[in-house]
Amino acid sequence: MTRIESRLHVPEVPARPGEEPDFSYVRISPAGAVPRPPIGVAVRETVPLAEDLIRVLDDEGAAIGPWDPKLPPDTLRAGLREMLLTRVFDDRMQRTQRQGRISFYVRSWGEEAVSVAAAHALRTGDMLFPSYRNQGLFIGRGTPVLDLMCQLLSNTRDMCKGRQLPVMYHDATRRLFSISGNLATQYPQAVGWAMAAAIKGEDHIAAAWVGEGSTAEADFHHAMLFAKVYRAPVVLNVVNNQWAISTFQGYAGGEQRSFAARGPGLGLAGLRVDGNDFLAVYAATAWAAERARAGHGATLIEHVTYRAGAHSTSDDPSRYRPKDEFPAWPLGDPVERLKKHLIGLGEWDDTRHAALLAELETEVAAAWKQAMSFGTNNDGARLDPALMFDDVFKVLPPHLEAQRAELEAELAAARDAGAAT
Amino acid sequence: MTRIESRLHVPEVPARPGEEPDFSYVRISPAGAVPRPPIGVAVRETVPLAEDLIRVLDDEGAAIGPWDPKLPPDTLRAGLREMLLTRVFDDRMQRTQRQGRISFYVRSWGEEAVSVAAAHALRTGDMLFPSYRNQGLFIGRGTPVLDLMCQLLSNTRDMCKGRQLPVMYHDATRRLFSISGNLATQYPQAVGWAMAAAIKGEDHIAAAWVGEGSTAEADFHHAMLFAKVYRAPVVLNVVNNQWAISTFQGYAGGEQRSFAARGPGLGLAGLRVDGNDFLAVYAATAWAAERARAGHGATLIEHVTYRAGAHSTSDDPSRYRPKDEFPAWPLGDPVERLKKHLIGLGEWDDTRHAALLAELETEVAAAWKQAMSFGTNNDGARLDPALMFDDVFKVLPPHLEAQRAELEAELAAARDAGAAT
Amino acid sequence: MTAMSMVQALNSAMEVMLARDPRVVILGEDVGYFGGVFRATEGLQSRYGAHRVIDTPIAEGGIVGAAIGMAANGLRPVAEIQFADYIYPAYDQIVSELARMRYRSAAAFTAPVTIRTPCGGGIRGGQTHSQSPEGVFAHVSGLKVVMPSNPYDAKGMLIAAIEDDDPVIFFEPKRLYNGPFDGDPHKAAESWAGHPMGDVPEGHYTVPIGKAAVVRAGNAVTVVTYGTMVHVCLAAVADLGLDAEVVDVRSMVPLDIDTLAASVAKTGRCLIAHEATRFGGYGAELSASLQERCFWHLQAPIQRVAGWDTPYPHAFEWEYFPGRLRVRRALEALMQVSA
Amino acid sequence: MTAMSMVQALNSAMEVMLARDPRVVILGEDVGYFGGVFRATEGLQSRYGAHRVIDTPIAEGGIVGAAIGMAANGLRPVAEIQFADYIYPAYDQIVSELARMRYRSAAAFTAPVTIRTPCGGGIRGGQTHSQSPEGVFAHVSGLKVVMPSNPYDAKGMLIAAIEDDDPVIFFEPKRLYNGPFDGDPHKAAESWAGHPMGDVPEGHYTVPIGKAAVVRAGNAVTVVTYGTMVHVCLAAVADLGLDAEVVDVRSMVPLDIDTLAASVAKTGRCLIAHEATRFGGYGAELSASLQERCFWHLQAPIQRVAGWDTPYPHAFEWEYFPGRLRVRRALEALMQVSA
Ligand SMILES: Cc1ncc(C[n+]2csc(CCOP(=O)(O)OP(=O)(O)O)c2C)c(N)n1
Ligand SMILES: Cc1ncc(C[n+]2csc(CCOP(=O)(O)OP(=O)(O)O)c2C)c(N)n1
Ligand SMILES: [Mg+2]
Ligand SMILES: [Mg+2]
Repeated sequence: MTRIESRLHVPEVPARPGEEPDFSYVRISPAGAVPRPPIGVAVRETVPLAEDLIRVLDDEGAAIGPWDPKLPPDTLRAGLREMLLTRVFDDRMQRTQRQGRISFYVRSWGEEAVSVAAAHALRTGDMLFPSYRNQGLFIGRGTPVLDLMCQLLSNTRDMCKGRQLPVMYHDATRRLFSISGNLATQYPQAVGWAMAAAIKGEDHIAAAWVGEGSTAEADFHHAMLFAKVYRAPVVLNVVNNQWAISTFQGYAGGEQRSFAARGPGLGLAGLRVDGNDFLAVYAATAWAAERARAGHGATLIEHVTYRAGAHSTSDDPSRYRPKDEFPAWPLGDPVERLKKHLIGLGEWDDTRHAALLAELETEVAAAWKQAMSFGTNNDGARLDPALMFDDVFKVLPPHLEAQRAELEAELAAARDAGAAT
Repeated sequence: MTRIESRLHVPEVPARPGEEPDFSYVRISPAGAVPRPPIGVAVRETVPLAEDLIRVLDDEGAAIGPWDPKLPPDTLRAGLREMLLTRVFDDRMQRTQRQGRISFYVRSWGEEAVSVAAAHALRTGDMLFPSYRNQGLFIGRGTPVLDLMCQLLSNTRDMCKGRQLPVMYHDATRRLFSISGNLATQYPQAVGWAMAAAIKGEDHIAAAWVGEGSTAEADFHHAMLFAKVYRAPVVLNVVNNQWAISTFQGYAGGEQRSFAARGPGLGLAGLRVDGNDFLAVYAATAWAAERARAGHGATLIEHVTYRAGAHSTSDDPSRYRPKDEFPAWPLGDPVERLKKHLIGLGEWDDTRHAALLAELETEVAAAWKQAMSFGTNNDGARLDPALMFDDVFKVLPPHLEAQRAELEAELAAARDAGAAT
Repeated sequence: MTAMSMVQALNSAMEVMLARDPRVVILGEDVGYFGGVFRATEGLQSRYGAHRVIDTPIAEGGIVGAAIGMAANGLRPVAEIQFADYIYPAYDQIVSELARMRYRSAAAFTAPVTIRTPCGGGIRGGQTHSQSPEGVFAHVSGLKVVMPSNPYDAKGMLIAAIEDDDPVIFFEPKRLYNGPFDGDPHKAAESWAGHPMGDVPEGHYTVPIGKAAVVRAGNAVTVVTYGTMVHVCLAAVADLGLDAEVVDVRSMVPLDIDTLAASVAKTGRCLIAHEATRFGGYGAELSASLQERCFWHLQAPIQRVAGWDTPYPHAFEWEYFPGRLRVRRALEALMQVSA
Repeated sequence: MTAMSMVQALNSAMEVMLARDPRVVILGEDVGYFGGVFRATEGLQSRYGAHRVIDTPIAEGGIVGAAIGMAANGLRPVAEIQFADYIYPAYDQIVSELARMRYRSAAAFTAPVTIRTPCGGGIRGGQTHSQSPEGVFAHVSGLKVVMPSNPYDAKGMLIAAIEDDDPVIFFEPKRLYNGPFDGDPHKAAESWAGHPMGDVPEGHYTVPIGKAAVVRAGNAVTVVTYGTMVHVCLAAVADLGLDAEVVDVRSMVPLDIDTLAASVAKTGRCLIAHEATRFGGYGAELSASLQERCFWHLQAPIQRVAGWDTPYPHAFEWEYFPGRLRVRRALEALMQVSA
């Protein structure tokens, strides 16, 4: 064993398997404590907002302070429903993956508010550039879970025609951009989309999401910079769920520095938000969207949250972090917090909640059954493999035509031989 | 002509050809006004230092305030000599390019202090990663101008064996890294070098330079981030000379935001320095170097200066900015300012200055004559073209051996035919 | 028809498209007020405004990333990468995103971006201003890759590229910007004026992407080439007085293999010439494809002439460049072989 | 000798080198505490410390940039890029810097970096976890590019790569990590245990870079291949009962063309097989080079079998993958041709 005398600093991970969860590093402001400046405020003035934590819901579930968006109960109930639907959908899809029905899945457990609240705070004309953990944006915008399931199954109704890994959805009609497997690439694309909106004189804005780990990529920097230079109407979201697969947020530069602070550092407004507080996420997103739409430029919003589950179905977090950290997470569960708030308002109760849950489970189960009827990757109806040659280009060029013919001959031979290898 | 209704913000350039120079956008602090914190200060405390402008020399040439490095007169005279040598060398090489002796040249006119002062402030064991406009680092570390000239000529004594464009020097013995034609690539390399020093337990540090325009590249972001995460012992310098070829610094994100502010934004110390003030550059570099060496991490230093000449011999700045902006540049000429300071100290006078200038001109002329005696790219002795195959790999693999033989046959045929095309 | 240099022809193509189609925007380093380091966008910003001819930060990855987003929002961005040697920071956005946007979204989103970039040597640019990286794009499914060799094609192909609904990587052999170049660096520089392909219509026209051009008919041997090497090969063929057919590939992807194969089937001999390094270069694909198609017609092995497998060295530019002599020697050797 | 999977063999190679040479450091995403998403670095951090087995930010360009600097400062970095599909953000640092550091500085500075990265399909990874981008590296002068096909070679070649004074791009066909794969996804997964190449020495040894391996001797036809396709081709040859010679290229650069050409000259027929897309792929170079060398021996055109020229589609993985049937059909066609 060759250890050498090293002076290299290595970020500290708060707790490893077998140790007690330790979230003392998370800087938390009391609910209602952070001021809400006007949307046209100078970037410099947002420096404290990028360090403190914008929170609306207090421990009792009351909404307090200047960031309270004062949403009507119907909107709150819709948000609760969509967060819960996201969770029910996630749980179900996770199980189907375990059963081998789909090849891969990514849950957003514990982070539902980040997506669902944003979907409500943005306008339908605004273009969203999600990461793979923003299924809540699709659900919040009304993409049927059936459509998502068909994509997961790569079946005959798959919006991606079988070409993408599960969860790499898109929904052009609802203005949700195609998700990429390559981290952070959507970030400068969102800025370009927003620049185009400005060039065309439209007042749609763009919004994009990346995980805190992905902020290390070049695309994060390019997006921030182009947004700054052209004052692009875009909202740039960093979902700081503390982990990037096995790597703690300190390895993305989070030690003693918020991610939101990079906004003002480069000349964008910055907000650090309690990502498990539906109202805070809504309010911060609405503020940033209004700011962008009014021509004051982009905002970098850090959503502080926690990845309650595994990174994906290929991951086992018990190898690198204590089991059951989530209950110790100081910002709680976004679903429970909004539920408590609604109950406090007298707009909700446990019975209705149980009924909603049951209804959503039925809805998801029914959708799943229907999705399976369009085929799975293992059995049932299948997309024509020759589809694999479409959309490489708009028009099939001769070499792909030839290859498609070759494939068809090969498949015919396989059918003849009775084996496709 | 199709103009469209656009809401896109486009950075404003202060003055275009035919207009009056306008440097009102440059925020300038009085000399001596900025405090000098201890080297171990928290990153947050450097936020104002990244916005204000660290200056030591006042308008009368006196050194004032906490950043005065109190250098002995010999050091100041050495600095003056090297800045002047850099300028004389630059002017001469520019002329030789005009005469067709070399294919390309880049002057550092007006920015000499940035490099020369840093060369003095860093230790000889520290590794420097220059950009193509840091010839002052080579001169400050004692690389003979003869060596630089031989590189410019791609002649038989060329350190690069004819492979690099002029000005892409290196000097391994003096710890000056190989200059790249690709902007900013040296930045993460410097951080890696510094990480290695830390891993090995050595106390050498690294320092790197890029232009403000180059901060847009991914490598800038990667370097800052890796430096932050591992607290790498490195000094990262941004030379803000206001221009990147034809593009004003606003297009690199400089509108209403310093480049130094990106340091604290990401978690590095940041300093904004009068780049034409030899003493300020020295002091800031020494502070950052000490900070790095003591294990407190990296610093981003922005050197505010002005590119007095063309971008390179391929450029004509009169197409995009007013002629003669340099006299209007509020931070003056680094050579004149240090000269005035030395004269004020009673350590220098105009006669000695004139003599020094004459001496340097003779030295450069003599070196040039000698350099030419080793061949030029047009005539005289030449490197063996077969050298082009060396160093692609350490050992020549068979396919390159075969190609070398082919080239040799081709050259023989050309000699036979009397023409090499 | 007007006499135009290749730079002027490219400028004219962009001007025509800016005027015709409000969706067209130009972006890149120094392309706006200054008009580009090679002057390809000269005058366009003053005529079409700083919102359609946009100076950008020095971030090739950002330029392409933003262009993809613009295209997804209905614009037709024409991005300039100042030198092909500097396209690599954008490689991920090009390969992972631009090339596959239509595919991965089953055409729900597309990115009709044109990326213009000057390539090739011969201007004393050394290893970082001389590269020909077409090979590392031609291998990527989903990109069209083209390289014109003269002003007429340059304008027509650039308009076709901008109008194309797929992304196009548009390589411009910079040594040809101001005149044809037959490989002799010692001669006075030629101009496009007077060259038949330097006669260019002022208005809109296209040269279709996906079509090679037989630039010289012949029967003894086929020379398959593109870019600057078209002119070098024509000169070498003339030097030798050879009855060669010279084919300008023009479009690397899609490749007009039929035209190439027909010629090789006819002549029975084939030399492939490009400036890029040889190993694993685009010439390898040409050789492999033609061999597959024309094997039974070949009277000699297909040969390649290319840049050596080294970086492009500043001092040895003309020993590196696959010049007339190298082409001549290869042709002579090829003609001597008898089946 | 111990039975090792390919992942274990790679782990063992790194362990051997960490123990032998204090200059060796490992860096990459999730490689440290966790031991890598494919477990290739498992246990190394706990044994050699967090300063030698380093978790990094998710920035492939930063990883390679930093590794170059470390190498310039005397270390021997082994960087892991989590999937070859994610190597493109590092393309500029690899192509412009790593490949040319020795050259441009006339050996004053060198960058002996090894970049390990899992490539290839067959694990239901879709278009972003299945790519084989060796072709876009093999074309770049100054890089060594290798791909082992079994545990023994993997360990020996990885040690050779780390000890090499030049940069090496080390592709690992991830479908082979845990067992050989003959192209039949419906069979139960095989293990390396019992396979002759799964028998691996515990200690230090090298398999030299630049040498191909004849993995099956024969006289009727030469199959030139590498990576996962070695096993698929062996199975296809066995299916057909063909007297084929199968050559595992192993080292794309430098290429052991002599071994390949000797085989093709002997058999007179050649099939090239790889998983990467066909157009402009590494197979084109193999075809072109072998045709140049062996033209007079060829009894039929050299043929290529490869991935189709599309992204790697999730749902059609096995229709995309150049499986046993595709290889068999190509071999049958090739054997039917008579000169
Ligand atoms: C360019 C690139 N590099 C690496 C990966 C592999 N990868 C997939 S997800 C992931 C972690 C991302 O973490 P974070 O950004 O924090 O998002 P989260 O998963 O926490 O939502 C990594 C490294 C990738 N998909 N793309
Ligand atoms: C990756 C890359 N992109 C573009 C260029 C072309 N280029 C050379 S210098 C330059 C301007 C750099 O400006 P700045 O960083 O401010 O440095 P300065 O010239 O002012 O010292 C550009 C765009 C390059 N060399 N490398
Ligand atoms: Mg995360
Ligand atoms: Mg500059």
